[in-house]
Amino acid sequence: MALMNWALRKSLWVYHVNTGACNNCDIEVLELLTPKYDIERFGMVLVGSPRHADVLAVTGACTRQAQPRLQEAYRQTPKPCVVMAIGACANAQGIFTEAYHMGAGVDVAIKAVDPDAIIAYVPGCPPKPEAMIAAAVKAMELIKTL
Amino acid sequence: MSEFVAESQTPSPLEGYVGEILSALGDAVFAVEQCDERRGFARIDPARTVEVARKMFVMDGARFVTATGLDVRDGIDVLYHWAFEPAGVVVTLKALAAGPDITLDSIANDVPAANWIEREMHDLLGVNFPNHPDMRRLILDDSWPEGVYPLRKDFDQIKDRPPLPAIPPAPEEDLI
Amino acid sequence: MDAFGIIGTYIAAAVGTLAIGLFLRWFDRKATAMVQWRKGPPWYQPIADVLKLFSKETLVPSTARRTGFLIAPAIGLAASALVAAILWSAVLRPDVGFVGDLIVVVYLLLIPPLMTIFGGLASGSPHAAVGASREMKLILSYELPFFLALLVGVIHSDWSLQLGQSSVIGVVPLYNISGVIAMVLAIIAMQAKLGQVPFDIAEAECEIMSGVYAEYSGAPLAIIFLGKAMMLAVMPLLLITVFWGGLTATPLGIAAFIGKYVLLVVLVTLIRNTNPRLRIDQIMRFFWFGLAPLGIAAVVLAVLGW
Amino acid sequence: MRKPKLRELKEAIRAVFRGPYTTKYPFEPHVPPDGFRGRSEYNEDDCIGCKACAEVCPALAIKVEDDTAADPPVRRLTIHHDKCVFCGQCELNCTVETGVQLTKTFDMATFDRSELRNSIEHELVICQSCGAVVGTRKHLIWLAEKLGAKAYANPTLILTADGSMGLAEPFADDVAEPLARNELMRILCTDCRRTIVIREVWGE
Amino acid sequence: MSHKSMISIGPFHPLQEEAEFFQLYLDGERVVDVDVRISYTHRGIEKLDESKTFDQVPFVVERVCGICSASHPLAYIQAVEEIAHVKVPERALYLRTIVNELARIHSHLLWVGLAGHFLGYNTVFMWAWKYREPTMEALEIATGSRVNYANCKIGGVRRDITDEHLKMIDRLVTGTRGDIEMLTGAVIDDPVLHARLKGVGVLSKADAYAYGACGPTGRGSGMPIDVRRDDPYAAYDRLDWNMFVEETGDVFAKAKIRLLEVLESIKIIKQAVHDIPGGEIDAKVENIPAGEAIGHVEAPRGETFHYVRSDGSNYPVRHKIRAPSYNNVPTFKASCIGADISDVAITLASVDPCYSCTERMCTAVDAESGKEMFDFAQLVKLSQEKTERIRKQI
Amino acid sequence: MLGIWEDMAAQPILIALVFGAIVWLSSRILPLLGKILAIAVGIWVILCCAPIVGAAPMTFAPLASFDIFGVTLKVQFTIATLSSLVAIGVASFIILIAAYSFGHPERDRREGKFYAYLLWSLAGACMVVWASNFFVLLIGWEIITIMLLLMLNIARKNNSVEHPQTRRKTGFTRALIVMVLADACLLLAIILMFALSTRPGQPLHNLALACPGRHLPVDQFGWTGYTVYALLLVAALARLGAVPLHLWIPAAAGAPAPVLACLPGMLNKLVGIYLVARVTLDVFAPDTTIQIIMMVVGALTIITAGFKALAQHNLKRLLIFDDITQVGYIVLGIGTGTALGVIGGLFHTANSVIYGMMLFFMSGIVTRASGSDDIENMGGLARRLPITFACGIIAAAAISGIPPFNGFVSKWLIYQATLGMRSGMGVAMLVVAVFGSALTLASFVKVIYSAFLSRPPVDVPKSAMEVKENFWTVMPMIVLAACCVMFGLYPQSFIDSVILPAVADVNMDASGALVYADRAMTTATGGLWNPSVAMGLILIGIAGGLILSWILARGKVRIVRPFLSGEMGTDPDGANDDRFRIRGTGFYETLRRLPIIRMFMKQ
Repeated sequence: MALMNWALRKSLWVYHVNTGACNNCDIEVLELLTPKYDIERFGMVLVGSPRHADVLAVTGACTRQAQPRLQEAYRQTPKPCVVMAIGACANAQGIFTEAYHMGAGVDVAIKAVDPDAIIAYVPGCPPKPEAMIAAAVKAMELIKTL
Repeated sequence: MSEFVAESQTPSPLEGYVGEILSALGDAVFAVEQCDERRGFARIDPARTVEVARKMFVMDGARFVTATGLDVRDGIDVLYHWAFEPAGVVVTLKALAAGPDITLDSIANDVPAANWIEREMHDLLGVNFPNHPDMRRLILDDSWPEGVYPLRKDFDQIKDRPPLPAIPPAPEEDLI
Repeated sequence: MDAFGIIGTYIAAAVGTLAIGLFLRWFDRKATAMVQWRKGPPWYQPIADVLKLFSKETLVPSTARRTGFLIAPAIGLAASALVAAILWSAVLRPDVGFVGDLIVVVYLLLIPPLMTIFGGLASGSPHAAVGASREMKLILSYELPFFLALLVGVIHSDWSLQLGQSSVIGVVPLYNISGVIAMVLAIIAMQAKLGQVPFDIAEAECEIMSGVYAEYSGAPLAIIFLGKAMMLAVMPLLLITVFWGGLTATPLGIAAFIGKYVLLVVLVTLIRNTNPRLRIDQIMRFFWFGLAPLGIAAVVLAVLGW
Repeated sequence: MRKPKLRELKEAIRAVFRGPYTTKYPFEPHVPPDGFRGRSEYNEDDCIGCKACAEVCPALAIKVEDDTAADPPVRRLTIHHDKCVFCGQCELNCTVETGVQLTKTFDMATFDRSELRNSIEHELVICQSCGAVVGTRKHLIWLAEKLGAKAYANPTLILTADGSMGLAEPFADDVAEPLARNELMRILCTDCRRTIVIREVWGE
Repeated sequence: MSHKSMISIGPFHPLQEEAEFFQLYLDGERVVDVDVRISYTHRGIEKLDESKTFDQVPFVVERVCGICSASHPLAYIQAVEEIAHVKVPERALYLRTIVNELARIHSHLLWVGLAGHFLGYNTVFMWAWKYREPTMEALEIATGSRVNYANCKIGGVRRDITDEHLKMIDRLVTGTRGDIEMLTGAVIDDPVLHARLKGVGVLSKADAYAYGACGPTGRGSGMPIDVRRDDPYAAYDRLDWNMFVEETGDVFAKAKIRLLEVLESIKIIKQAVHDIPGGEIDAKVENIPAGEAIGHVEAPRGETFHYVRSDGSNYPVRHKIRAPSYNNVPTFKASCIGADISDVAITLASVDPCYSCTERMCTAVDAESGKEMFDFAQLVKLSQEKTERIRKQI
Repeated sequence: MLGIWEDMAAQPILIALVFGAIVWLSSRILPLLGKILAIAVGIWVILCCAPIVGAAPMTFAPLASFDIFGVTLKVQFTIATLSSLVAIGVASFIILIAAYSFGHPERDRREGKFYAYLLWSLAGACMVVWASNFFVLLIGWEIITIMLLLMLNIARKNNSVEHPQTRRKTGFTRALIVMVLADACLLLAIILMFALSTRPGQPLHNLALACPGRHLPVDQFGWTGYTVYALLLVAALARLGAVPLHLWIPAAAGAPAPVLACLPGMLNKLVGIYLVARVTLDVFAPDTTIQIIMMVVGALTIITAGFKALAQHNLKRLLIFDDITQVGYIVLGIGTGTALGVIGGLFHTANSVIYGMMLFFMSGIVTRASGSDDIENMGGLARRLPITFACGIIAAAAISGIPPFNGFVSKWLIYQATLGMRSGMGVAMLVVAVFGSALTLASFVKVIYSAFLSRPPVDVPKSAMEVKENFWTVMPMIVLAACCVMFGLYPQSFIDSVILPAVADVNMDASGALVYADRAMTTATGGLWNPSVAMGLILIGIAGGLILSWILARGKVRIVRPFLSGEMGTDPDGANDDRFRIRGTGFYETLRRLPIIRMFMKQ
C-alpha cells in the first residue's frame, strides 16, 4: 500500500471547478500548467472530467447556482480526493460575503456532502502560482499520512 | 422621476452632435437634462421606447451599449445608453416604467443587443417587457423564488436572502 | 507450439509491450514538454499514473450499462495484447507466422477503438455518445488509406499477407516511390489510430469533455491508459514490420530497429505538437479525398512494380 | 513572408536546446518583487488599535472584538487571511502608517482555516460611568501625543496618557449618579461627557 | 424537430475558466440552436456595496473580472471623476495607460493560448503563456500583484512606479517582442490553422452592429470602434498607435487583431515609459457631488461601460456596469448556428467570453435606504439631533 | 405416381405443399396450427436430407416427362450434398422462424396465412435445389416468387395499417416489377438454353442441370452463352438484392419480424446463391469477363448498400441494407473464381443467413419494445432486453467481421481470395470489401447505441413498455448466436465437413478454373492464429485485466450520476432529461456534407 500511496502522491490530477470566480484564480490555476510553473514535473495534470481527478481545484465564491453543482462534482470525484479552495472567495467568500446570490461557501457546501472531506485552503486574491505549488506540496505531504 | 438630477440640473440647450441626435427624435423627448460635447441625457416618452429605439438603431454609427434599470420612487427608471462612433458620444435616454405592473415595451425585437439586458432587468428589478421574444430567467439561479427582485430598494441583501438550494440527493448506492 | 508456449508468448508479449508502451508514453510527454519550454514529468510518471488509477475508487454512472461499461476497456486491452503477440512473434520468429495474419492484425486493431466506442456508448453520457460517433467516423476515415498503405507493403512482399514473410524477404519498400507514399499514409493513419492531435476528436477535451472517456474512472481508466500505451508501442511496430524491414538479428539490425521505433514515436510527438485539432468533416475529407487517392496511386505504382 | 511550420520548428528546437523555462520554485525559495502585496500583519509596536483598517477593508476581513468583560478589557483586531483580498487598503489607510503592513509572505496554504489569522490585542479604556468603550489605551495615548497641549482639553485623553506615565492617579471607580460636573475629570465616553455638558448648560 | 439532443459546454468546462452552461442543440455534429444559461458566476454584489464607499468600490469592481481588473476600476473612476470634475495629474494618466496596456498584452496572449488549447494546439498555448510571463512579472513589479492591480483611485493612482521599475518594465516587455512576432507569424501563416479558423464563426458587420459587439470581436467584423481612439482617456491621445480592423468577421480575423494589438500595446508602453512626466500622482478629491456620469474604457475584450449616479453622499446611488462580454457573447446567435460542435467551441471562445463580467454586479444603492451619511453638515446635524435626544432623556 | 413416396425429394415437397394448403385453409380457425406444421415439416425435410450429406448424388426416376420440340422435359429430382445442405438450411431456418413466432403475437389474423406461404416456399425451395433440370428449377423458382410477393403484400398491408396517415410508399409495385423482370430473365435464359439444347449431343441437352463432368466454358456458345449466363445472373442477383437490383428489398421493411427474417434474410439468399453457385460451378465455367462483372457488382453492392445503411433511420430498412452488403461479399467471393473465394462465398452465405436472421429477430423484439421502428424513438433497451442485447452485439460483431465471430472467418477467406488473384482488380475489390465492413460496423454502432444503450425516450407507449423477452423469442436468437460463435471459433471443421464436400461434389472438372486442392490455404498450420486460441487468449487477457483491477482496487465501486459537465438536468435524477439524449440518427449526418458521399447517403 505504500506503493499506492506513492503513486497517488506522484500523480495528482486536477479538475478545476469554478463556482463563481472573477477569473483571476482560474488564470493562475491555468498558469500552473504553463512553462514557467509546469506542475507536470510533479505529475500533476489538468483533466477534463472530475472522474479522473484527485484534486478538485475550486475557485470562486460558491454562488447559489454553483453550489449544488459543486456538491455534485465533489460526489462524482473518486475518493480519495483533496479539495483545494483557491483564493479568498473559495476560502471564505472574500469580498462577496454579504452579496445576496451567495451559497454557503465552498468548504461548508462540501462538508455538507462529506464531513470527512480534506480541504486545503490557499489564501490570496488570487494566490500566486508559487503559493499553489506550495499548497500542492503540502497536500502531497498530507497524503503521505493517509 | 429621479429627484436628484431633476433638482440639480437645468436642461441644457441642444447643441452639437448630441443635439442633432436628440432633436432627430422629435417630440418623443420630454426633457433634455444634459447635452454637451460627448454626453447627452434625455427623458423620453415611456410609451414610445420602441419607436425611439428604431430611430436610434438606424442612425449612422449608432450602437446600443446597454440599458440600466434604476429603482426610483415612482417605478423603475430604464436608461438606454447609445454610443456613436467615432465621435465618442454616449446618449442616454431615460424612460420611466411606472404603474402597478411596471411595464415597458421591449425593444429587443428591433435591437437584438437589448435582449439580455431586458431579461436581466426583468430578473433583478421586475420590469415587465410584454412583447420580449424570449423572457426566460437569465441571471438568477434556478432556486430563486419568483417575484423577489434583489435590486429593488426594499430588498435587503442579508435579511431577505431566500433559502439556499437543497443538496442534490445521492443516487441509490447499490453495488454491482 | 503447445498451449503453455502460446499463453507464455502472449503474456510475455503483453507485458513487454506494456513496458515499452509506458516508456514511450513518458518519452512522448517529456519530448512535448521540452518542445514547450517545460521540464516535463519524471520517468516513472506513467507507472505512477496507472498505479494510482488502479488504487482509486471506480465510479459507475447510473445511466450506464454496467457490465459492458466496465469490461469494454479490458477487451480492448486484451485484443491489443493479442496484436502485440502476433506482431512480436512475426518479428522475432518469422517462421511461425501464418497466411493472412496481416488481415487478422488489421481487424484485431479495430477492436480497441471499437471497445472505446462501446464503452463510451454504454456509459450513457451525451458527451461520450458524440465522442463515440466521432471515433466511429474516424475509423471510417483512416481505415481506407491505412489499408491501402498496408496493401502496398503486401504487394511488395510478393502478394503475401503474411507478416513474418515480408520481414523475411526483407522488402524495404522505402526504396521505391509507392513505398514512400505508403509509409507517409501509414504514419498519418497511425496518428489517427493512436487518437493524437490533430485527430483526437473523439476525446477533444475542450469540445466534448474527454468524450468517450468522460465517465471512466479508477481501474477501468487505468486499463484504458494501459491500452493506449500498448497501442503506442504496437503501431510503430506494425509499420516497421510491414514497411521497414522488420528486425534482423544482428547488432546493427537491432540498433536500426530501435532507431526506427524511436523515430516513429518522435514523429507522432512532433505532429501532435505542431498542429491544431481538425474538424471531423475535415478529417474525413482529408482521408477520403486527399489520402485515399494517394493510396490508390501508390497501390497502382506498386502493382506496376515501382 | 510565409514560412508555415518552419518558425515553429525553429522555436521548438531552440526550446529543446535552451532548456526549460520552468522555475525551480519548491526546491529553491522564491522572493516576490518589492511592493508585492502579501500577507498583512500587525506591527505590535506601532499599531494603536484605532480600527481604521477594519473600517476601510472592502472585504470585511478585519474583525474587531471588544471584550469588556475581561480584566483588563481588551480589543482584539483580527485579520482573516482567508477572506483578505490583499488590496492594501489597511496599510494605506493606517492611522500610524506602520501599524499594519503587507509582507512578502505568499505561502499560506493550510488544511486548517483557523490558522489563517493575524491578530493583535490592545488594552481598552472603558468609560467609568457607563462602561462603554472609549478606545484603546494606545490610541488615546497616540492622540494625546499628536494633539500635544491641546490634549488637555479632554480629560479622558490626558488621564489615559498620564495614567500610563504614572503621573496622576485615576479617580476611584465609583461614579456618582446622576453624572455631575465633577465627574468630568474622569475617563468618560463621548456620550457621558456630552450628557454632563448638556446637563450643565440646560440644567435639570 | 420533435426532439432536441443537447451537448453542454460547461458549466464546469476544462478550459473555459468560468462556469456557464452552453446548450448546443444538435443535428448530428451540426449545431442547430444555441442557448446559454448564465448565473453560475452571478455574485450580485450590488447590495453588498451598501457598505462600500466610493473609495472601496474600485476593489469590488476590480473583481468583476480578473482579466479586466485594470479597466473596470478605471471606467468607474472616470465616471466618478466626471461627476466630481477632478483634474487628474498627467503622471497618473500615464501610469494608468501603462498598467492598462500591460493588462491588454496579458489578456490577449492569454486568449491566444487558450484558443490554441481549444483547438488542441497545446504548443501555442504553452508558448503564448510563456511569452506572457514577462508581462506578468512587469505587472507584479508595477502594482504588487500579478492580476489584481489595486492601483486606481479617484483622482489619480494609488502607487507610483519608480523610474528604475519603469525601465525594468520597458525591458521586460520589449524583450518579448521578438517572441510575439514569431508567434504572430506562426499563427497567421499556419495552413492547418487557416483550415480551422478561416471562414469559421463569421459575424457579419450588420450583425455586429445589431448585437452591439465591441472590442476585437467588433473590429474583427469591420466595426471601426475603439474607445481609446474615439473617446480618449488616460494618455492615449498623447501617444502614437494604430487601430486594426478586419472585415472578414471570422475567428481568424479576431485572432489576428488580438495578436497585432499585442505588438501595438508594446509600442504604447515603450512610448509611455519614455514620455512619462514627473509630478503628482494623485489629485485631492474632497467629496463627490450629486450627479450622474458615464465612464467607458477599452478593455482587452472591448468597451467596458460604467454608469454611476451619486446623490452627494459617500455611496453611489447606482452603479451600472456593462462588460464587453455582455454584448459579445450573444453574438453566438448570429455566428454559431449551423456550424459544427468544434467550430462552435472555438467561435464561442473567439469572443473571449468572460462570464464573471457578464454576470457582473450592479452597484445600486438607493438614497432612501436610510443609510447614514457622513459629510460634514450631516455630521453636525446628527450631533445636534443626538444632543436633543439626550436632552429629552434627562 | 407410386414413385412419389419412394422419391426422397418429391415426398417432402409434396408434404410441404399439402400441409401448406391445410394451413392456408385453417389459418383463421387455428392460428397455431400453421406454426406447428411449419416446424413439423421443417423437421421432416431435415430428416429426409440428413443422410444424403456427404453421400454420392442421387438422381431419382422422373415423375413425369413431356416432349416438346424434341426436348424431353422431365420432372425429376437429384439430391446432392450442396443441395441437401441448402435444403437443410432452409428447413432449419423455417423451424426457427416458426419457433420465434410463438413469442411474437400477430397483429392480424391474416398473418396466419404467412405459414402457408412459408410451407409453400419451402416446397419451392426444395424444388429449386433438388431440380435435375432447369425446367423443374423454373417451377420451384416461380413458386417462391409468388410466395415472396404474397409475403410482401402482408408487409404492404401491415405498413398501411401502421402508418395510415403518412401512406408511406412501400415499394410493393417496384418489387413486383423487379420480380417480374427477373423472372422474365430467367425464363428467357431457359428458353435460350432450350434453343441450345435442342441440338442433340449438346451438354445442355434436356435442360439438364448438375451433370458431372459437363462443366462448360461460357464462351463455348458465343454470345448466346454470355447472354444466358447474364440473364441467369440477373435473375439470381435480383432475388439476392444485389446492386442495382436491390430496389425491391426495402419494400419488405414494413413486415413483421418473422416475415422479414425469411424474406431477404434467408430464403432468397440461400436460393439465389444456390442458383449462382450452381450455374457457376456446374453449368457454365465463367471466364474472366464474367468474373470481373460479378466482382464489380459485388463491390458496388457492398459500397452502395453500406452507405445506404448508414443513412437509414428506420431499423428494419437499415438491417435490410446491411443484409444486402453481405450479398456483395458473397458475389464477390464467388466472382473471384478461385476455390478459396468460392469456399469463402459459400461459407459467408451460411454465416450471413445466420446473423441476418438473428438481426431480424432482434429487430422484431426491439420494434415492439419501443413501439416504433424508427431508431430515433428507441433507446435504453439493454436493461429491458438483456439477452436480445447480447445477441444483437454478437450479430453486429459477426456481420461487421469482428474476430472471433463467424463473419470474420468467411470475410478473411474472401479477402485472401481477392488478393490471391494477384491483380489490381483483386486489390481494388479487397479495399472495397474492407472498407465496406467498416461501413457495416459504423451502421451497427448506430443501431446498438440507438436501440440499446442510449437513454430511453420519454414518450414510449405504455403497451411497448410491457414487452418482455420470452423463451420463444429468445431461444432462436440464442441458437443462432451459438452458431455464430461456434462457426467463428471452429471454422475449420465446418469448412472441412460441409463446404469442401459441397464444392468438391459439384466440381469434378480438374482442368476448370476451380481447383479444390488448396486446402492448405484455409488452414492455419503452426501459427498463432487460430480463432479459438485467439479467443482463449483474449479471454485470458480480459481475465487478467479484471483480476488486476480487482486486486488493486479491491472492488471499490460507487454509483454516481452521469457527468454532464457539472449540469444536472431538469429533473432531480438528471438521468431522464430528454435533452441529454443524443440521437444515434445524427451519428453520420456529417457524411451528408461530403461530396460524392452525399449521393450514396440519399434516403
